[in-house]
Amino acid sequence: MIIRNKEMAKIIKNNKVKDGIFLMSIEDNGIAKSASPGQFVHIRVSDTYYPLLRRPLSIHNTEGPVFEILYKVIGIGTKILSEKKEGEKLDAIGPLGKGFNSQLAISNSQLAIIIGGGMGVAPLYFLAKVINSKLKTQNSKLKILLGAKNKDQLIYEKFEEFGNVSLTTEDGSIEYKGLVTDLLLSTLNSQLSTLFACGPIGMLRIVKAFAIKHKIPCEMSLEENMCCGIGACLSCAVKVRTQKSEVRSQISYKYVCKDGPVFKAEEIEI
Amino acid sequence: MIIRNKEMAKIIKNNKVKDGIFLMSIEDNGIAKSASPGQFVHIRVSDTYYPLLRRPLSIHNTEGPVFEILYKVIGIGTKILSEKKEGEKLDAIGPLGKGFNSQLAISNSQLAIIIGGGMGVAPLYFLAKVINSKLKTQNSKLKILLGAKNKDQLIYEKFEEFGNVSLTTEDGSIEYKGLVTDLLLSTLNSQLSTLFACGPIGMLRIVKAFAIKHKIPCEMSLEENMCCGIGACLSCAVKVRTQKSEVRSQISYKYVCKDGPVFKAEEIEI
Amino acid sequence: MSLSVSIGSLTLKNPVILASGTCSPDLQKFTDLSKLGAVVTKSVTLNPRTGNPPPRTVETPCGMLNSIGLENPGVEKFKKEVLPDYIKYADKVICSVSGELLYEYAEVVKRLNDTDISAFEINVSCPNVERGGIEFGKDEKMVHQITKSIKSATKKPIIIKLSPNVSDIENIAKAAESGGADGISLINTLYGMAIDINTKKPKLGNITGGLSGPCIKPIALYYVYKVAKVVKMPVIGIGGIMNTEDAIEFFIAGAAAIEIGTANFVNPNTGIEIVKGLAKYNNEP
Amino acid sequence: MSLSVSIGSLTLKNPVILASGTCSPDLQKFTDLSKLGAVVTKSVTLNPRTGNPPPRTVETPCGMLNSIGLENPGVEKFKKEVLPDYIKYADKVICSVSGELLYEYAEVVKRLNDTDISAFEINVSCPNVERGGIEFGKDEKMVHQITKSIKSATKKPIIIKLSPNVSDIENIAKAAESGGADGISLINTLYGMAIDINTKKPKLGNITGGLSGPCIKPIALYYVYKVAKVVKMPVIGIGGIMNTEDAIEFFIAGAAAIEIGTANFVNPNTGIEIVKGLAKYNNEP
Ligand SMILES: Cc1cc2nc3c(=O)[nH]c(=O)nc-3n(C[C@H](O)[C@H](O)[C@H](O)COP(=O)(O)OP(=O)(O)OC[C@H]3O[C@@H](n4cnc5c(N)ncnc54)[C@H](O)[C@@H]3O)c2cc1C
Ligand SMILES: Cc1cc2nc3c(=O)[nH]c(=O)nc-3n(C[C@H](O)[C@H](O)[C@H](O)COP(=O)(O)OP(=O)(O)OC[C@H]3O[C@@H](n4cnc5c(N)ncnc54)[C@H](O)[C@@H]3O)c2cc1C
Ligand SMILES: Cc1cc2nc3c(=O)[nH]c(=O)nc-3n(C[C@H](O)[C@H](O)[C@H](O)COP(=O)(O)O)c2cc1C
Ligand SMILES: Cc1cc2nc3c(=O)[nH]c(=O)nc-3n(C[C@H](O)[C@H](O)[C@H](O)COP(=O)(O)O)c2cc1C
Ligand code: FES
Ligand code: FES
Repeated sequence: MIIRNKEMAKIIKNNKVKDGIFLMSIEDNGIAKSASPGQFVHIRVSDTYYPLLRRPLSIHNTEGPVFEILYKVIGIGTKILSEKKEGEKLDAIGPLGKGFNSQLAISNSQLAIIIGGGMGVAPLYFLAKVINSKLKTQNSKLKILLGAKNKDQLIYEKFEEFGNVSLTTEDGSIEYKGLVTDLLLSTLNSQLSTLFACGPIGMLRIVKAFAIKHKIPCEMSLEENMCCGIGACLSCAVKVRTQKSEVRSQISYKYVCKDGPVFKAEEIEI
Repeated sequence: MIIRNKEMAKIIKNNKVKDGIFLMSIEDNGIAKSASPGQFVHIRVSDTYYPLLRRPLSIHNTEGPVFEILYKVIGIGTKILSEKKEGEKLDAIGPLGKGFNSQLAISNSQLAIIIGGGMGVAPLYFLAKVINSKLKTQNSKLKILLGAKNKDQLIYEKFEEFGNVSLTTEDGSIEYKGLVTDLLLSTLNSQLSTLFACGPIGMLRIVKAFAIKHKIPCEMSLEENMCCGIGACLSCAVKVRTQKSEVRSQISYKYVCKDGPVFKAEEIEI
Repeated sequence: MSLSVSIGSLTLKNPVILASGTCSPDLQKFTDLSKLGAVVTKSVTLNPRTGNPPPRTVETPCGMLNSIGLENPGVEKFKKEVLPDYIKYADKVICSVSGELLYEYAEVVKRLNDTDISAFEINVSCPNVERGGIEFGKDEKMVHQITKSIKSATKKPIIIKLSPNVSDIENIAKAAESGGADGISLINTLYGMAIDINTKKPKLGNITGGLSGPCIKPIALYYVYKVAKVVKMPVIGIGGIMNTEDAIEFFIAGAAAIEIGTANFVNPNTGIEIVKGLAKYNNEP
Repeated sequence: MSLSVSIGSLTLKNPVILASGTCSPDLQKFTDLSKLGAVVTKSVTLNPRTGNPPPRTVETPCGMLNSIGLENPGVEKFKKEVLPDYIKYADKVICSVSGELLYEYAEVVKRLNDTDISAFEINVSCPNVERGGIEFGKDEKMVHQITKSIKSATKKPIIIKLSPNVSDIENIAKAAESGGADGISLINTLYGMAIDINTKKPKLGNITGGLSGPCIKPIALYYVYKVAKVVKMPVIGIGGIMNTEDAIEFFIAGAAAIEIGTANFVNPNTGIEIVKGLAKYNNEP
């Protein structure tokens, strides 16, 4: 576990890439070197008390000692983040949480499907990159499905290096018109598939139902309001159902920051 | 009264002039044109809620549509102010309060003495400029006494254009060693004098006692914690003693933002 | 859609009111008080009060403490010298009334019956005075009794302003209602304190004060939500309202109207901006 | 000068404690818990509690609301699976105890008597549970009774943790003292709420929650000041402490020790930084 002290990471770049969406490159060898896809960093955007809490943001990519975050301006925290300049220091803790099990893509399937909706694409680039490099030596394939409201919100360009990318927009402004989950059935050409998903809760519910119906191993990254980011406050609870026997199941909670953000689709109640 | 709407004033310059002391030039025709010496502006330094309240700062000078503030970094508010850049907009209300009666310098005396300690010099440049221009056509004189802890804290350079400036520092790093009030007695060469003072409360107490002893008309600018800056909240109270008869006096409060910041020395209890 | 709202026999053209102690007629220079639903006066007492020694306010994280101490010229001088300006500028004037002894509340109200004041807000919740103020507001029997005594002293609507510094605000609100209150307003400030670590002394001249501003919004919202569930009369929400979004939170929580306090110091035009914001919000589909 | 401080028979090497519910052994990865005076565990109840539905926390101006709902595995599982890690990392472990029924408090304490826990902090002030919690803490007789029953169940020092959501905290503190408490800690969170104006629903799954963070510091300081005046036992100050300066304010107000809550989420190393800061402050002339 890497412990970041205050203001040790350095901002290398912070550019707008789409309407309200920014890409920040941050130099921090400790975080960049130990990160794996699906993990996140917990960022203090201001040294005043407003906003007070850190903001969780997925690791979008790493390149040597540098890692990237891809984020959308939602409220005050991401607004302040978007105004930071090259050269400024950043107080980031990470990498945190349990990421995707990219090994699944190889050991379990002939087809790895990555599906992302909206800002859900953020952790998926890093995942695609890792899976892609592993698959090269395998007989399996990678298929990427990305969707957003419209063209201006769809982050897909960088994914095209992996080939096999399908795009959807709700307004049809690029490729298919509709929801990204609409593509799932036609993509699924083999029972030996694995699904990796990140996106809005509505999308994840569809993906989960699909995976269970088709009995496909599926991992998905969840979001929940966080405080500590390290398992101390019990804030980021998600319901899990443990099957105690055929007829009895039990509800309890797991934590996005510590047990997740990536969970197996079948274990979570969403 | 000029009403400033949000973010209408424009920062022209914001430079460090001494250790921790900044000079900001702000373009705002309304404020600059109607300001008189001793008045202040009430500035919102951040559009978040931390810090929440406006900060009162004296008008240091005006030049056409531009006014200046001279301020020391004390806490979070002035810190944020000092980081603002040329071209940014500023939410300033003003000019507020009742300033110095510079007319006193002419109608009442042969010698106008301006005495400032520490950041108390801030409103005095504007005052000196106005008095100086009036005195040119008169037979009276202007004498300026300025003091600070040390050379690095003493703002005096611009005052020298008026001639007749004496300086003190507590550590003797420039001119006289001691308190600026030490110079009062030797400066006073005529009973027909008027005193204008601004500075720390300890200094003002000495000035007040001096003025009363020598029966000199004296005006002084006070500070008190403010919220509204316009007489609505009753926050910035200063004690005044009203002489009801030879033997009976009565305590009540006046308000720095509305009745002041400039008061007659004899009316206030400090 | 009209923004108008009624509290007893009083109808306000919109639900945006400026809170007691945070707006004086001086505000007219920076905003247009006549465009607001109403303005509440600084609390008035029977006899003049000099108020507490300075410093009287201090900033805190996302808020502020005040210990003004109900400074006011007393009801007679208020009537002659202060009230006329409020009446001149504001569409409706609600007069805030406080007292050190129980009978004083009704007495102040009686002396103001012949004025153009539209309603009374009874401040039984000031944390900054030694006698009276909040002590009355902590006890449901006392609140009931004060409300009844004032109700019998005036035909104008009366609003009881409650303190959050209590164990059981719901029963206190119900006691006001059964005593004849036409409306309830909440919250007044919370007890607070700040210390200067250099001098090792309290930052306020009065040692302790009342906390207001955005920091108390979640607390205010909670109490409004709780009280609105148990009373039938209109609830006026107060506490940390800085903009239209904050105001809407209070309406969803059950408030019929809102009062703006500390925000007036930050932006004296807040009230009008919220009136405009609400009009826009109401017209959206 | 030593920073050590005693609460009953317990001596802490410094007066900096991490507050219940805001630090778990997980924090050890980001700071060194053994350098702190003590760590208070998440509140433990007799039976397991699943806690409240998410969202469980929401940010507010200079603060946050939480409605965790005392989620914990129950005393037996706590003892076996959670406590050992606390004991391993922290110099002293104070165990926070809560209950739905009165007898549960003493029962939990009894079952933990044979552990290396150094003291108990009795949480009669949680605003996030339907039964028990704060309801016990609002009534001085109840606080007296709970304190007595726990005192007779253990030889370890007991600290009663009070709520600010009451009319008369001084008498409640005195009731704890006369019941045999060794120390008093305050404040727990304040009732609060936040509403999402888009969905028109409360932002917390549990509707209401408890407010903590810098925004409540002035309130906490007030109550510490008031309580420290009326009790002889040590007072532990809690509420919005973010740095050494904040901590010093509480010591000047009368606290013997302090607890750090929300700040742990912002900077998990806050505790150690304050220990260092206090050492420096104490050595200055
Ligand atoms: C594990 C994880 C990874 C994430 N990765 C990304 C990413 O790579 N790119 C990206 O754009 N967004 C990501 N998010 C969402 C991102 O954290 C929020 O958009 C952000 O916190 C909003 O902060 P704000 O101050 O701008 O918004 P505000 O609405 O002002 O925030 C108010 C509070 O709510 C919390 N909050 C608001 N939205 C969310 C959310 N969706 N999830 C969790 N907390 C939220 C904030 O952290 C803050 O505490 C991630 C969330 C989680 C939990
Ligand atoms: C009428 C008037 C004119 C002033 N003119 C000048 C000037 O020209 N140049 C200059 O450097 N300073 C001036 N001051 C003082 C200046 O307002 C404070 O230094 C400033 O508010 C400090 O804010 P801060 O956030 O940096 O400090 P903090 O200590 O963080 O402020 C905390 C709170 O205390 C208030 N406060 C702190 N110090 C003072 C003070 N001395 N007077 C009033 N309130 C204070 C702040 O406004 C704020 O509300 C003036 C004060 C008044 C009342
Ligand atoms: C400086 C100041 C003075 C106040 N004076 C009074 C008063 O005289 N009477 C009263 O009922 N409330 C008084 N209040 C309380 C406000 O009316 C309001 O209830 C409180 O500030 C919470 O609202 P806010 O957070 O919007 O400020 C005062 C508040 C402040 C900040
Ligand atoms: C997420 C969270 C969980 C908490 N859980 C508990 C708890 O289980 N028991 C308890 O006594 N206090 C609990 N508290 C209250 C804190 O211990 C502390 O009293 C309060 O947060 C005020 O301190 P702060 O402002 O430093 O956070 C919790 C607070 C937070 C923020
Ligand atoms: S954010 Fe604290 S446990 Fe997950
Ligand atoms: S600052 Fe409000 S009356 Fe002076």
